[in-house]
Amino acid sequence: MNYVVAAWLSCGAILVAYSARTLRRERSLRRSLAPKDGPRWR
Amino acid sequence: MRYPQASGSSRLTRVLGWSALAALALNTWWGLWLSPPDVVQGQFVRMLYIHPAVATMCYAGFGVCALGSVAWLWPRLRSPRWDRLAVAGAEVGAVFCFATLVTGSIWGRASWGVWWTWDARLTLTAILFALSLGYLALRRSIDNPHSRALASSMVAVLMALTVVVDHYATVWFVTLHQNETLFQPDPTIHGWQLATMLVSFLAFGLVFAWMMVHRYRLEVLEERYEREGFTSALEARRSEALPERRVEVPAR
Amino acid sequence: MWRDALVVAGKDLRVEGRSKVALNQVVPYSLVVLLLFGFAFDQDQPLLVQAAPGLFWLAVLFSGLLAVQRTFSIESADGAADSLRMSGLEPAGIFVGKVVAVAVQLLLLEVFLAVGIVVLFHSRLEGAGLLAASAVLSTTGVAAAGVAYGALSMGTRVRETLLPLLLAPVLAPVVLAATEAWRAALGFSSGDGWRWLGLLAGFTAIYLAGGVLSFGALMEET
Amino acid sequence: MPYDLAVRLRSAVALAGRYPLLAGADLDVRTGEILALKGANGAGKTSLLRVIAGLIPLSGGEATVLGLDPTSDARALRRQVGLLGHRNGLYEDLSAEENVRFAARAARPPKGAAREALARLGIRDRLAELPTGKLSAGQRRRVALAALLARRPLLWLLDEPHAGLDAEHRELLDGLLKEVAALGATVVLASHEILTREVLAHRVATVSGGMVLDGLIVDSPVPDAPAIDGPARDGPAAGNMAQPDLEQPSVA
Repeated sequence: MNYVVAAWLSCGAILVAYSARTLRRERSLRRSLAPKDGPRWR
Repeated sequence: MRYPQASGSSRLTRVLGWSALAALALNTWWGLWLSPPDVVQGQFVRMLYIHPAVATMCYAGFGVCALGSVAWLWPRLRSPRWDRLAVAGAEVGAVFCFATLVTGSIWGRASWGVWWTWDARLTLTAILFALSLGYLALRRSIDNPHSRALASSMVAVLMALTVVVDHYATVWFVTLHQNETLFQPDPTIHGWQLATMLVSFLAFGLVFAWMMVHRYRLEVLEERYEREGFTSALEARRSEALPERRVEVPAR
Repeated sequence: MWRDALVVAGKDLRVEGRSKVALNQVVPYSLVVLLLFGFAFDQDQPLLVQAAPGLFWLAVLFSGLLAVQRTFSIESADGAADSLRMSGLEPAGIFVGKVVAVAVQLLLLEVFLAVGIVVLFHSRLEGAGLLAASAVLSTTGVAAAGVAYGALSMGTRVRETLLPLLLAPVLAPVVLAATEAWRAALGFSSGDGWRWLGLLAGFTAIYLAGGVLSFGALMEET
Repeated sequence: MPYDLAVRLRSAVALAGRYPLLAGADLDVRTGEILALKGANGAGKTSLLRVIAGLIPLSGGEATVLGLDPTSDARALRRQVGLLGHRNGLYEDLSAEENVRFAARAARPPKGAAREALARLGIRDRLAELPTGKLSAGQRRRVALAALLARRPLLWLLDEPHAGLDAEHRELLDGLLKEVAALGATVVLASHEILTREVLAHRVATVSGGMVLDGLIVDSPVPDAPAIDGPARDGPAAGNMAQPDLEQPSVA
């Protein structure tokens, strides 16, 4: 049974890691782009 | 295209994100607890609720990449959108491909007792993964946006064709892998197992879509970041001109 | 286009003939690779004979990578790439010319390697027809894919390590098909070798056509 | 257009990745004219020549060279253009004659054209047989020039052509360029040598900060080109009074 759990966890870990990396990069890019333009971005 | 908010999650991604999580939860609940163990495989049948879905998303990713590249190469259709789609597809595809290999080898270890078997589908996925690493490495090594799009879309199309050749090569080479349990004329699974498997496809499909949207948006931001940098680089370059012979460049 | 191809092939082969890099460095390298395989299998004679075709084609793959990097390094030396772009030669002609030059060098190398496996691994070469046909086809395939991807290194400041990473997975089916064809020819496997030839032909056709269409754009400076 | 312009650039922008090689260059060169470009290293002289030759695509502005657009139909343009860069672009293992014959191959030269071009540059019999790797820098430079001459280009783009040439061959080159210009070819050369610019060139333009400060011909009938300040020196007859050279090292 632990194989099944191992598969589930590993698959989950890979997907979560990648999504976190993408979100972090996206947020950092936004922060570097956003301030210069200030509020009118809304 | 309106400016995305600074917070980074628009209505679309929020809906997609939450529904994906819900479907994953359902899939986990059904897959691990509710559905009965298989009479033959025992508990290992539960792999059925991850591996095929993840593998399908892997091929979907590379399919999107190939289509995006072909669209970008088509003179009339050419637009940065296709290139962004291609890179999103390739990267998300590569992640799912890696997940497929991991879960596949775990399943192999469980049912055949060995981490890696020379089986047609597993080998093809491994080749696909190596190709995608090459593609992504190529994209990182060219900085001119136009030539990067040009070189990578050509390489993507050539790779897609190579995958077709690989398919025949590996299938002839060894035919060990059990064929698709789901798409058989009379599916050998039914009841709970079938239902859970469908849920798994839905769940990972949503995760795939959510990732694609975010990755696509990331590409848009990177382009804007470069354009931002470009205007300041242009001014810096112009300021190098001999100070006393400064010429007002006629604004076109 | 064919005239330009002949000119480029002639130029490449003459440069190779003068500098003798292929003969003095790539051929010995491939023979050493065979020796290393020998050590890896440590005198397990029956296994070596069985594995000889596979090892042969692996050695060809590694040497092919070297030959492709060599054919593009002569272009980047002294900025010859720019004069090639300015020469007004047909890009498709340049591609075919380079493929012919690399293929000829690889075929020459394969003769040495064949002697190598007969001597080192005691394999008996029969079924010459299938052997030769699959050798020519897969060598052209390796050369076509190599030059097509190699063009990237001419256009961009791509580091040398990228080419093997890009090429190795692409050439995997060629190595597989060529090995299987040779095993069938040498009587090791029951399958009919000619089927693998069809696969090789498909692969080579894809990369020849792909290269002809894309070489012009790939060789541009980025 | 009273003047038949061989080269016409309007606010040309060219990029290497994100770095603007050209930041809005305006330039006019008449057919049959010898234009010298002066400017510090990194000002953009080489990039300007490569953009005119169609080797670097334009990212902004517009350009017409010999009536063609160097970005879209670069290949047709290159047949009529000869570019000599900092490096000679020769194959060291091939002999001088083989190099020149290969370079001129596409122009379908008459039989002895290669030998004749080499002789014109002072490379005769035994020297022509030696592999170019064995020749001296000056000799290799002359072989590269011979390769250009054999192709009979309409537009000569030379980057520091006199570098490495001794006095005797300098006059030989100047004579050749004057003769070629008289025959209707156009020559644009980048040179640090003030003497060359004053004696050989009909006109001198300054390249700085990715722009050409006095590239436009003032009386050229371009309606919207504002009057450029600073004396526009042109007309071979008018003695080129030595422009005080402000060769400060620019912030490259």
